[in-house]
Amino acid sequence: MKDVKLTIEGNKALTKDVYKMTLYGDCSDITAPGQFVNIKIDGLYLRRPISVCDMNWNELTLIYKVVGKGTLAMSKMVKGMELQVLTGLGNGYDMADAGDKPLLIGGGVGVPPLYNLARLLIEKGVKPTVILGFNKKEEIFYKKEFEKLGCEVRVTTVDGSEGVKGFVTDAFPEDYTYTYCCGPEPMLKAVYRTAKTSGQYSFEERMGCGFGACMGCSCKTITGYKRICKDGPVLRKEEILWED
Amino acid sequence: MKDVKLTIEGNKALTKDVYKMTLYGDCSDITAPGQFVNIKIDGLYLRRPISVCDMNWNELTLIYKVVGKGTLAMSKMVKGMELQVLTGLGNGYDMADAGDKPLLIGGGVGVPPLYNLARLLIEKGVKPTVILGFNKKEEIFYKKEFEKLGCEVRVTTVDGSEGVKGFVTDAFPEDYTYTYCCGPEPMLKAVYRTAKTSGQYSFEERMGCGFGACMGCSCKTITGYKRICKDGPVLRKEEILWED
Amino acid sequence: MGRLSVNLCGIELDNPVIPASGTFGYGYEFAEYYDINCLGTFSFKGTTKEPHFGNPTPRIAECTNGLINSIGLQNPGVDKVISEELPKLKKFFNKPVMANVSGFAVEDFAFTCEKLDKEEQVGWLEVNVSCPNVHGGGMAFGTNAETAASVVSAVKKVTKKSVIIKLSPNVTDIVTIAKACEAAGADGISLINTLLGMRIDLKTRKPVVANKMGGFSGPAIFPVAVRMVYQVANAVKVPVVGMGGVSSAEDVIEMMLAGATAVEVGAANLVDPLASKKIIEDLPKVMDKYGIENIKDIIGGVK
Amino acid sequence: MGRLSVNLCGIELDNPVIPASGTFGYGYEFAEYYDINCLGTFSFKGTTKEPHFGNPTPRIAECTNGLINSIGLQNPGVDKVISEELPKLKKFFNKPVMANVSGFAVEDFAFTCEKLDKEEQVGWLEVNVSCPNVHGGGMAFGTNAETAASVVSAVKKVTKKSVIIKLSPNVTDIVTIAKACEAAGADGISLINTLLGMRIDLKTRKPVVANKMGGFSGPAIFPVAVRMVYQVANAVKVPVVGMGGVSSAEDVIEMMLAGATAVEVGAANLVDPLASKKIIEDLPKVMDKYGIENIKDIIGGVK
Ligand SMILES: Cc1cc2nc3c(=O)[nH]c(=O)nc-3n(C[C@H](O)[C@H](O)[C@H](O)COP(=O)(O)OP(=O)(O)OC[C@H]3O[C@@H](n4cnc5c(N)ncnc54)[C@H](O)[C@@H]3O)c2cc1C
Ligand SMILES: Cc1cc2nc3c(=O)[nH]c(=O)nc-3n(C[C@H](O)[C@H](O)[C@H](O)COP(=O)(O)OP(=O)(O)OC[C@H]3O[C@@H](n4cnc5c(N)ncnc54)[C@H](O)[C@@H]3O)c2cc1C
Ligand SMILES: Cc1cc2nc3c(=O)[nH]c(=O)nc-3n(C[C@H](O)[C@H](O)[C@H](O)COP(=O)(O)O)c2cc1C
Ligand SMILES: Cc1cc2nc3c(=O)[nH]c(=O)nc-3n(C[C@H](O)[C@H](O)[C@H](O)COP(=O)(O)O)c2cc1C
Ligand code: FES
Ligand code: FES
Repeated sequence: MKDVKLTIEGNKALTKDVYKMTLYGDCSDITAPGQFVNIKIDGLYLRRPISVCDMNWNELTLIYKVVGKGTLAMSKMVKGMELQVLTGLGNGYDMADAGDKPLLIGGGVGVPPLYNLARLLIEKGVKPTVILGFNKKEEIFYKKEFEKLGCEVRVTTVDGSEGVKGFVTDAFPEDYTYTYCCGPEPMLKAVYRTAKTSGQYSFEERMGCGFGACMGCSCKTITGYKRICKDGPVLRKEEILWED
Repeated sequence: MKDVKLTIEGNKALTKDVYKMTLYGDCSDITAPGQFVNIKIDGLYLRRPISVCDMNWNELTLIYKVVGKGTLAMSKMVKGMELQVLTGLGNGYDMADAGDKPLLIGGGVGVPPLYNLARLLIEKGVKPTVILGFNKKEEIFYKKEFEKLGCEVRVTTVDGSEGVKGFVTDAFPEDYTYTYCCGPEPMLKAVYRTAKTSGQYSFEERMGCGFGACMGCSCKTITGYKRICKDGPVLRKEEILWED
Repeated sequence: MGRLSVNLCGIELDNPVIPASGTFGYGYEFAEYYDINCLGTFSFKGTTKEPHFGNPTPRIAECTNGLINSIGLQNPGVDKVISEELPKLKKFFNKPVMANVSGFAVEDFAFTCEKLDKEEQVGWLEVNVSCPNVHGGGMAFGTNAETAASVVSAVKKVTKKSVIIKLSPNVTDIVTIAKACEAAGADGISLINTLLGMRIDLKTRKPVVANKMGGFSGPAIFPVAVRMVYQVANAVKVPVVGMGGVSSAEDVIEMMLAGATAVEVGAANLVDPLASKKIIEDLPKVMDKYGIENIKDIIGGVK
Repeated sequence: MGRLSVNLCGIELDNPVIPASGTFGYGYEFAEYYDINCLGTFSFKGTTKEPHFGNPTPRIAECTNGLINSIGLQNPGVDKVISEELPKLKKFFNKPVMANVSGFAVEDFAFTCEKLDKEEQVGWLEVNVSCPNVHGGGMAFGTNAETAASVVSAVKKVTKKSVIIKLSPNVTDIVTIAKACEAAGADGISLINTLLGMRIDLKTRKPVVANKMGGFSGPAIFPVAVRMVYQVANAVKVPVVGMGGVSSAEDVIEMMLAGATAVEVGAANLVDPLASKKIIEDLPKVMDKYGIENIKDIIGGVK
């Protein structure tokens, strides 16, 4: 964990309400794909957690959806502005379990953290299959970017306007060695039930601190209480306890 | 009263902690010298009242001393930034009573509003005598500006480092027809006691609204309760009631 | 009846937005500035039996997202309000107004309300029991269920107008007090008045307001206000008027979801004289955003 | 003894800055980040007789200049705190620590305090009576003078350590409660705990925190905290530990002028993990600015 000032290099819309922001500065504390950062936004009290979409030396890429005051403020920021960012939060995905045909499944703004994971897996010589789930064609982003990495990419849309009609679980391949997953909780649950392999699932929770101090983000797991921000956001399939 | 966006044209230090800010925009509601404006500053709840130092068409000049959070924030603002400003507040000085030899007396940051008054008096063909009181030489500002207008300017400093040593009351001329006065309350009181003529005195009080709605700035006068922000800040000598 | 209209104790309001007592004078400072007939109504400055100058100055302190005031009920007294303020008001405000009433003894409240009862333009009496009770040792009337209820009973005897009792938030158990007032006949409950607060000037080491402590309000107190509105609205059957930090159309909707039938806007008027007007203008588009057809449908709609 | 040192119930603190319970865990998250021996001390997470998971999530809501939390006293229980947390703590914190204790019945408090009394590293017991009293109908212990005092008496019987009672601000009369606790033997009073608050999500129309209401803290509550510290410090002889919204060295000085002997920093640690450290580092220059030679000289120094 490090609290750093990062400078905005770019900030542009990928879809109607999903933006990509690139930031420059000290990212040295980001050590695993699937970690997140926590961003101080002027006029708001709590920081806003956003997953690392990609990180290359001193360049950080975030993809965020405008849903409220904080992300709206972010969408209006321009190149050159500085942001106070807590970096290197959370455990992130463990790539050791991937096997040679891992399946990466992202839904909506759960897609971004899988990009960094996919890129690092490919650098290790592992070629993942990626399923990207959206509601409709207009909401799709980062398909090409995953393709460029060399992944096999399957897109699902709920309305069938592009790719497979339905949910991510409708596009599962026959063969895969492991599942890495990030998206809304109903999607995580569907994948949990469908997946034939073990896997790692990234969760979201409202956060007070983002670094383990406040117990704001606690959840029950089979192996005891965990803080999503510090012991997660990635949980192993074996420890997940669905509450409802 | 009008709530307008004004653009900063300039902002520079006149002394160690006194700044001059010029703003551009709609100043049409400023109708008398001695009125003030109320400035919204990001991150602070209440607006900050500052007297009009000068106003020319669409250009407003303010002079302010850095004493706390708000004025500190103002001192850091730069050309091109916009400020939300309530303009045209307070009654201002009535020039009808000036006579042909009015005496204008300002102390510290009570000096600024007298500049606009002096300029307008001179435009009317009346040449005021101006006494500017400061603690010491380094704190003096706007002496030259008053001289340029064509006023007779007398400076007093408490430590005698420039001009007359002492208080503004030590520099009173023999002859004057009326007194206009702005400064800290002890100075106003001293002038009140020394002046041989009637006059108008500008007061300060902590303000909630600045436009007469909250009763935050009330004071007792001989003619009843007055709100410094709306019925003042200028009170006539005859109505002033010193509370202690 | 528009999509913004609500019914407050039998009187239809064009919209639920009501500038709060003490932040809107008797209306003219704002009427100089915009046509205040756009308001639901407004609550005028707390009026007492006798004229009051109020507390010594300074009376105002800046706080993070709020202010402290210790005005101390400055007002010209009920007789002058009736002879001077209300006739002036009639010229530029053609809706029923809410008369905010204060007092230092139960009889004061009754005296003032009885006089205001005869004024046609007064739609509601908003009875503020947050002021210190001189007969009760200085604690405010509003901090004790029995004394608050006794004010309601006394006032109800002398007026046919709706009596809305305005409660102080500086209490352990707001629900018991609200219920006692309802039982005593209150036609509505308004809350919250200011939280008791204090600031100290580091340079002078003196409290910023001359009276040491004062009433703290503004956006900072909004979560406390929402909570109390929710608690009271769930405990009484009479309408609740919610306030405390409301500064936007979103805040109005949140207060109404919590249970408010109408919403007062206080401190926001002081820092932006157009605040109440802007909130009213913003309401329809914010309602569209959250799928609200008629604003009255969301009263108490929190799930 | 430096110019920042203060004495809290007989123990010298290098400086008056104490991270508040619930915002500093058991210290390691911060110890990973800076040497926490720079602190006066810190108050660890509220500890109870049994382990508790706390309330359902979401437990956090954003507010204007503050947050609402409804953690619900998640903690591993006093036995694990003693067997696991304190031994870990010893490795990176070499000062006496403040043990924050909660309970749902008077015996719970005594049970937990008796166990912690034997722990050498515990310097003070900070007994938090803001949690609902299961035997007293659910109202918090801290909202009633007798029950608060009964907790103090019960705890004093089982410990030789200094007992600092932590009061809830959600009361009509904090002074009476503080005095009752002092009379029952409290060695210090700490305040304020969180204000009860609520936020509603306009999209889902549900309360933002699953538990509906929660504790509101942060800079927004500072004026209420200063007021209560002032009131209590003027009414009791034991030291007062002030907190509520403190986020800067200036805030620490204002709290101490109001009467606090030491000052806790809560929510600020969550949004800036370095907050407490920065405040300590800023103190000397802010003291210089306001002409304060030794910080202990300004305790209760408001004029
Ligand atoms: C570990 C983690 C990683 C995330 N990564 C991404 C990402 O890569 N891209 C992206 O678009 N979003 C991501 N989110 C969700 C993102 O944090 C929220 O959408 C964002 O905080 C909303 O802030 P707001 O001010 O716009 O909304 P508001 O509704 O105004 O926020 C109010 C409060 O609720 C919290 N909040 C709102 N929605 C969520 C949510 N879904 N999860 C957690 N807290 C929430 C905010 O942080 C804030 O405290 C992530 C969340 C977590 C916990
Ligand atoms: C009618 C009027 C005209 C003024 N004209 C000028 C001017 O031309 N130049 C100038 O330098 N100053 C002027 N002042 C004083 C100026 O308003 C304060 O110095 C300024 O508000 C301080 O704000 P701050 O945030 O820097 O200080 P802080 O101490 O942080 O302010 C805290 C609060 O106290 C109020 N406050 C602080 N000092 C004063 C004061 N002396 N009078 C009234 N309120 C105060 C602030 O407005 C704010 O609400 C005027 C004041 C009034 C009432
Ligand atoms: C300057 C000022 C004066 C007030 N005077 C009164 C009053 O006379 N009577 C009353 O019932 N409430 C009075 N109040 C309280 C407000 O009506 C309102 O209850 C409170 O400020 C909370 O709302 P807000 O946060 O929107 O300001 C006053 C508030 C302020 C700020
Ligand atoms: C997330 C969180 C958890 C808290 N947990 C406790 C607790 O366990 N015991 C306690 O006495 N106070 C607890 N508090 C209250 C704080 O210690 C403090 O009294 C309060 O937050 C006011 O200070 P602040 O405004 O600086 O946050 C908690 C506060 C927060 C924000
Ligand atoms: S958000 Fe504070 S512990 Fe996770
Ligand atoms: S500051 Fe509000 S009436 Fe003068």
